[in-house]
Amino acid sequence: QAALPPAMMKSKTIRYCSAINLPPMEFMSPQTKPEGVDIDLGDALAKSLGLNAVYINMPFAGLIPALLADHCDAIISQLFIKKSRLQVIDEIPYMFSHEAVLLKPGAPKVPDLEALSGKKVATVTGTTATVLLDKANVALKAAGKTPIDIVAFPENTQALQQLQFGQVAAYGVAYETARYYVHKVPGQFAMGGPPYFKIATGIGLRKNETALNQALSASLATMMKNGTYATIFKKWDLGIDMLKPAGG
Amino acid sequence: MADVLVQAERVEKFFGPNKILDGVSFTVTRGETVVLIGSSGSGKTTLLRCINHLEKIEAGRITVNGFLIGYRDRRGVLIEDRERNIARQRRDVGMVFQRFNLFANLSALDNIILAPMRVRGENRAVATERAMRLLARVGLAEKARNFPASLSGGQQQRVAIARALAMEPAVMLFDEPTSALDPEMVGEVLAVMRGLAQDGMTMMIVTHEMGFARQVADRIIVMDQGRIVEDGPPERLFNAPTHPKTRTLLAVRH
Amino acid sequence: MADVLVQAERVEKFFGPNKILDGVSFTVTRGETVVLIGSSGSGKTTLLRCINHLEKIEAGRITVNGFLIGYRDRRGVLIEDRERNIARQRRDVGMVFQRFNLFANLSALDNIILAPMRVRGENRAVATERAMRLLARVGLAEKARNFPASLSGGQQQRVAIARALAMEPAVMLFDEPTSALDPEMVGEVLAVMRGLAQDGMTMMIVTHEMGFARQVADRIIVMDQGRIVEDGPPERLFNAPTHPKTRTLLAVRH
Amino acid sequence: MHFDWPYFWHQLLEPDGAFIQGLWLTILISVGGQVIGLVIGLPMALARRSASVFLMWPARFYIFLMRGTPLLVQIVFIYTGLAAAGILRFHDFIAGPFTISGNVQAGILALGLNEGAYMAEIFRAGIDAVDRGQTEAAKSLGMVPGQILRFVVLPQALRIILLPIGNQFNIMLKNSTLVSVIGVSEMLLVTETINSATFRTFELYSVLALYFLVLTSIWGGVMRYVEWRMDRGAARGDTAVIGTLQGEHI
Amino acid sequence: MHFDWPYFWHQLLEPDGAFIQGLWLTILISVGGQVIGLVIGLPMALARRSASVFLMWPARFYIFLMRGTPLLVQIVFIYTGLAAAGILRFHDFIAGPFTISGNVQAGILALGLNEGAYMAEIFRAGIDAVDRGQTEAAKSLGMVPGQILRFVVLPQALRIILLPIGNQFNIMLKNSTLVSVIGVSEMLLVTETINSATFRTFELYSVLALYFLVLTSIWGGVMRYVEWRMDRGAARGDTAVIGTLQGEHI
Ligand SMILES: Nc1ncnc2c1ncn2[C@@H]1O[C@H](COP(=O)(O)OP(=O)(O)OP(=O)(O)O)[C@@H](O)[C@H]1O
Ligand SMILES: Nc1ncnc2c1ncn2[C@@H]1O[C@H](COP(=O)(O)OP(=O)(O)OP(=O)(O)O)[C@@H](O)[C@H]1O
Ligand SMILES: [Mg+2]
Ligand SMILES: [Mg+2]
Repeated sequence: QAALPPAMMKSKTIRYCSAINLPPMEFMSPQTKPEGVDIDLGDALAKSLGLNAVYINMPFAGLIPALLADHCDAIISQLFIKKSRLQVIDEIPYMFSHEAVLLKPGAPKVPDLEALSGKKVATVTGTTATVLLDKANVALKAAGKTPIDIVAFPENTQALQQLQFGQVAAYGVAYETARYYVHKVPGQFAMGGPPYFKIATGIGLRKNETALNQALSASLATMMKNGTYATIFKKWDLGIDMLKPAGG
Repeated sequence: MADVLVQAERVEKFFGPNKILDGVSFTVTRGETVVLIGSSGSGKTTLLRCINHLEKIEAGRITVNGFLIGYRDRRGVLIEDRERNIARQRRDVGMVFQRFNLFANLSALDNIILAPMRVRGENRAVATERAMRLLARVGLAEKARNFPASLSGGQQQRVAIARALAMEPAVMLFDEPTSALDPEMVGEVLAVMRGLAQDGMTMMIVTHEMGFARQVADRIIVMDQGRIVEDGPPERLFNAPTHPKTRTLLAVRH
Repeated sequence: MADVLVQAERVEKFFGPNKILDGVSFTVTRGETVVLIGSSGSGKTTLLRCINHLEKIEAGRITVNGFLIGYRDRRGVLIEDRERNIARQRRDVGMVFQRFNLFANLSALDNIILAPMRVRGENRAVATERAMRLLARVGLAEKARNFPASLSGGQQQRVAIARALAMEPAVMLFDEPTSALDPEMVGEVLAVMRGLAQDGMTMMIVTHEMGFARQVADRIIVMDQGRIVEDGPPERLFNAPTHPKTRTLLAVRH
Repeated sequence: MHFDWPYFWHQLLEPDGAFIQGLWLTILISVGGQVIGLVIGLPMALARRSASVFLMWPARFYIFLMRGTPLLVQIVFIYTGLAAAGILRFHDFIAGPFTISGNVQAGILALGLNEGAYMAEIFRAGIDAVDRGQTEAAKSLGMVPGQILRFVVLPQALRIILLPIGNQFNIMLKNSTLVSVIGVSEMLLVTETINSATFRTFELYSVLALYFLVLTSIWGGVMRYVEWRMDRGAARGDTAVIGTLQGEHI
Repeated sequence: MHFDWPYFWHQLLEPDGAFIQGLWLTILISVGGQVIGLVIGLPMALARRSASVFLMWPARFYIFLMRGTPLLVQIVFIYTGLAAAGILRFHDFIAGPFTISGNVQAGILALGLNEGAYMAEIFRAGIDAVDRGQTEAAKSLGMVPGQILRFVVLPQALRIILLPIGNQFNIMLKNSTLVSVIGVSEMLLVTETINSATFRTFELYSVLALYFLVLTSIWGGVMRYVEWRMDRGAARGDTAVIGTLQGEHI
């Protein structure tokens, strides 16, 4: 087993920063216990390293600042692997994610983001949906069309509820979360179209945390081999997001 | 009877459990100057305020110019009148307070024209014209633009008198108009009041200035513990008081 | 010279551009009672406060018991002393204020024992024992547990005198100790002061009570516009004043 | 510690367009909230002082509610809670070239309702501070309550409460950051957004703090000027009671 | 409108364990912040009144900074900004069975630093309100400044400022909700979390508002009792100046 950073060896604890607000990736049970794909993975990784896992809940936009501020040892919060992020942190890929647009049932489907021209669309501050919508706006402006009115909320529930109440027309969010709500609250939400923007997703680490990086990578590899990884994704019905199909 | 301007009949007034006015009756006829005296707490201020319905009364009735003040008589039962009607009745009664109470946010002139314009609906020119005449009468024509804070106490009180006169009241009530003044200003205010008396204004005056009272009063009313204990012309009261209270009051301050 | 307790030499004091004390010199010898008189604004209060270094002085020097007050003499140049040393010097000088200034948060007894315990490090028993004796002396033994707010003005001033005495000062300064009192309370405070004078306490008293001054003063100092204009025994000043100021001051209030 | 000075100066002196927009939104929201607070505050103060229980108790309850619960909770409650219950949903308000989006409306409304309670207490104290003799003199001249309020009491009360209201607006400027939780892109949310892309947290928040210091200092200067003008006015004698009520905030 | 009464009553009367924990955390944070505020406030007030510019100007600057910027910004700045710059990092504090996590510490610290500035102004006003004659009498007895402060001025100032401090704590209770943005699970964040699973927004926020009304009302009752005791004390004559300073908040 690889050596862990001394502080972690001493405390026997790994601290994950997470925006525990994005089911099914991470969310609070009615008893306010964290659960979800990332939580199961985080727990399994911790266990394989002989550590306890604790989750520090905070707004999504605060995750990387908090990691950099050493408020936690890693981010496990469906953090997409993007060039801009890799400039400040390292990421260990562990799954794919997709983006989606969530609508009210009955609303016309959206083939692409440009179709949201002139609409009010909710997002969560700091998420990739915001970036994609911004990009779409650049294209819309170039084409002389009305831009999308992006309203960024600090957390998912706020954004989602505004769609539910009709205070926004659409919600740009990870496909996994969108799908969860379509099933969880039937009749309230509808997918705007098939998932788009497939992107690798990783565990965020501070740069130069080589020891931790290696230990987590090794544990992940082991879990992929022994089926733990696949079990988790099956449990949450997210087979399409698996990095490598089990045994493959 | 046409000449009775103010009439109080068995007026009773309580503050909490304390009977402050205890069956007070008197009349003031047109053109009369009546001075009210009595030791502190005897109810002089309260009585004046009742005539204006600044205080409610619990029993009895007060009329000014024949109209019941503050109440409507519904088949013998008095019920309190509406604010708007009371306001209308108050126009007939001018009041001058111990502490002047000029409107601090208005100039002397504006203090005087506010009520004529807003209450009687006069236009500014008419109201201003009368106000300037009244200011001249109290000797303050050149202070029309001054704010109260820049006037002496005596000047403020004279403006206050002009303000009350501007509504052309039937009767003027004065509650110790000179007792908040420095001694050197008392004279100027009394002079104005003396002029009013000579011009035939009906007045009720609470004062401790016995010399002045003797000079201008047609009648002096003596109060003690909420009752009128003596009521008569100054000569009789000064020379042959019947009630011991009158004797002490006039003796001490004579 | 051993008997000179307070000595002021050519003291000058400014407030802003105004010269409040203008070359004041005098001495007070042990056991003397000196009364300071002068019209309002002549600098009496300021002079007393300088003796205590509650005010800085701009020129001259003041010594108490031979020690320079508020300053250190470094080769002829006076530099202001440290707070701690000034505090030490103040123990020798008791002061009684016009407005009593009893500590509002402490009982009469605690007012008296606070400084002995905290400044002189006495234990509570010793301090309390002396305090009770002093309270008895000013006639207030039974008020030891009362707070200032529940004492009359005269009682408060007597406690204030006891408080100052508890530090066993060499000299007591009184700044109009009776002028904030109702007339009926003046007597009880003057009686206490008279007792102190008889017991040989050295005292400087600012007062307008000329009868009292004549009775207890060994010397009277007359101030006018920041200067001492006359200084002598009361008999001479009352009977043959040389300065016109003395004449008006003693004549008016005699 | 590493502090990226060039980035700091750049953000401070040539901020992004989004940040400038955030600044305007901060000002818009604060002013809007204050105006609503003033508009609500006066009638509430009058109702609170009224002899009628049907006016007095609702006003009391409103003030109790607004002062007894956190502003942050009020903001979320008004934007999300009311919509969830189907009571009130906020839709974009379009006036010519300007659009005020729903969450901005909700934010202004929440700040305004909250402020209204504090304004009511300030107005009430101001009215109570006007000498009763003024009212009695006006009554004795035959004026009715509405006239007395308008021509005598309010003009004097306003002078008394000008400074407390000014202090409240300073608090309002700072409280406007709270509407970031409902996605209003005022300065704080813009800063968070920029930070989530650049991760220069310390530098960005320093700039944000400086902008707020400038805003509140400018307002402080305005207030000192007003105070000075009023003092001068008082010295000239064109006013009476000033400066009683200087405290009483959130 | 649909209001789920059974759910409302259930949450109100038998709230989740997490909510009760949030309530305790709200109280812990508020009390902690208030204690820090008091501890900072007094020396800052003394420094602010000091004749030494080396004490006076830093205190002035601190007060200016804390009162000129939004609390929300201060909270994020202290938790994330300081750590990002490598100045101060918050680690879990473990004392036996209790753990105070880093964000709770940061929240308490931020609330306390902010409160300290307001406390400093209250202490300053309170000390200034004690009659100068008291200090002069103490000086004339040979007491040094430290003794005068401790035995004479502070005991009297404390009576004056008890109520303003009480008002501040009421504000503190409400402001404690702001630390939810750094992930402290006080009542608001717990409510948001429960809401994200149940979507009974209106009911949940109503319960939250009621809990705050109860908290602030209880505290209001405590203050009225203290006020009554002090008035009675004043009537009995064991105190002098009370009730001068009643306003002056955030
Ligand atoms: N608003 C009030 N509430 C309770 N008691 C009052 C009130 N106003 C007056 N009183 C009481 O009524 C009594 C009469 O007061 P009033 O002011 O009429 O006396 P007064 O003859 O004018 O005395 P003064 O010469 O001192 O002005 C007094 O005992 C007074 O305490
Ligand atoms: N703190 C101060 N600042 C400025 N001027 C002062 C101050 N204290 C006193 N003065 C001025 O110093 C002069 C002397 O004042 P002082 O109080 O010593 O007079 P006094 O003889 O005690 O008068 P009184 O009989 O009125 O008490 C006065 O002109 C007064 O205005
Ligand atoms: Mg009277
Ligand atoms: Mg003096």
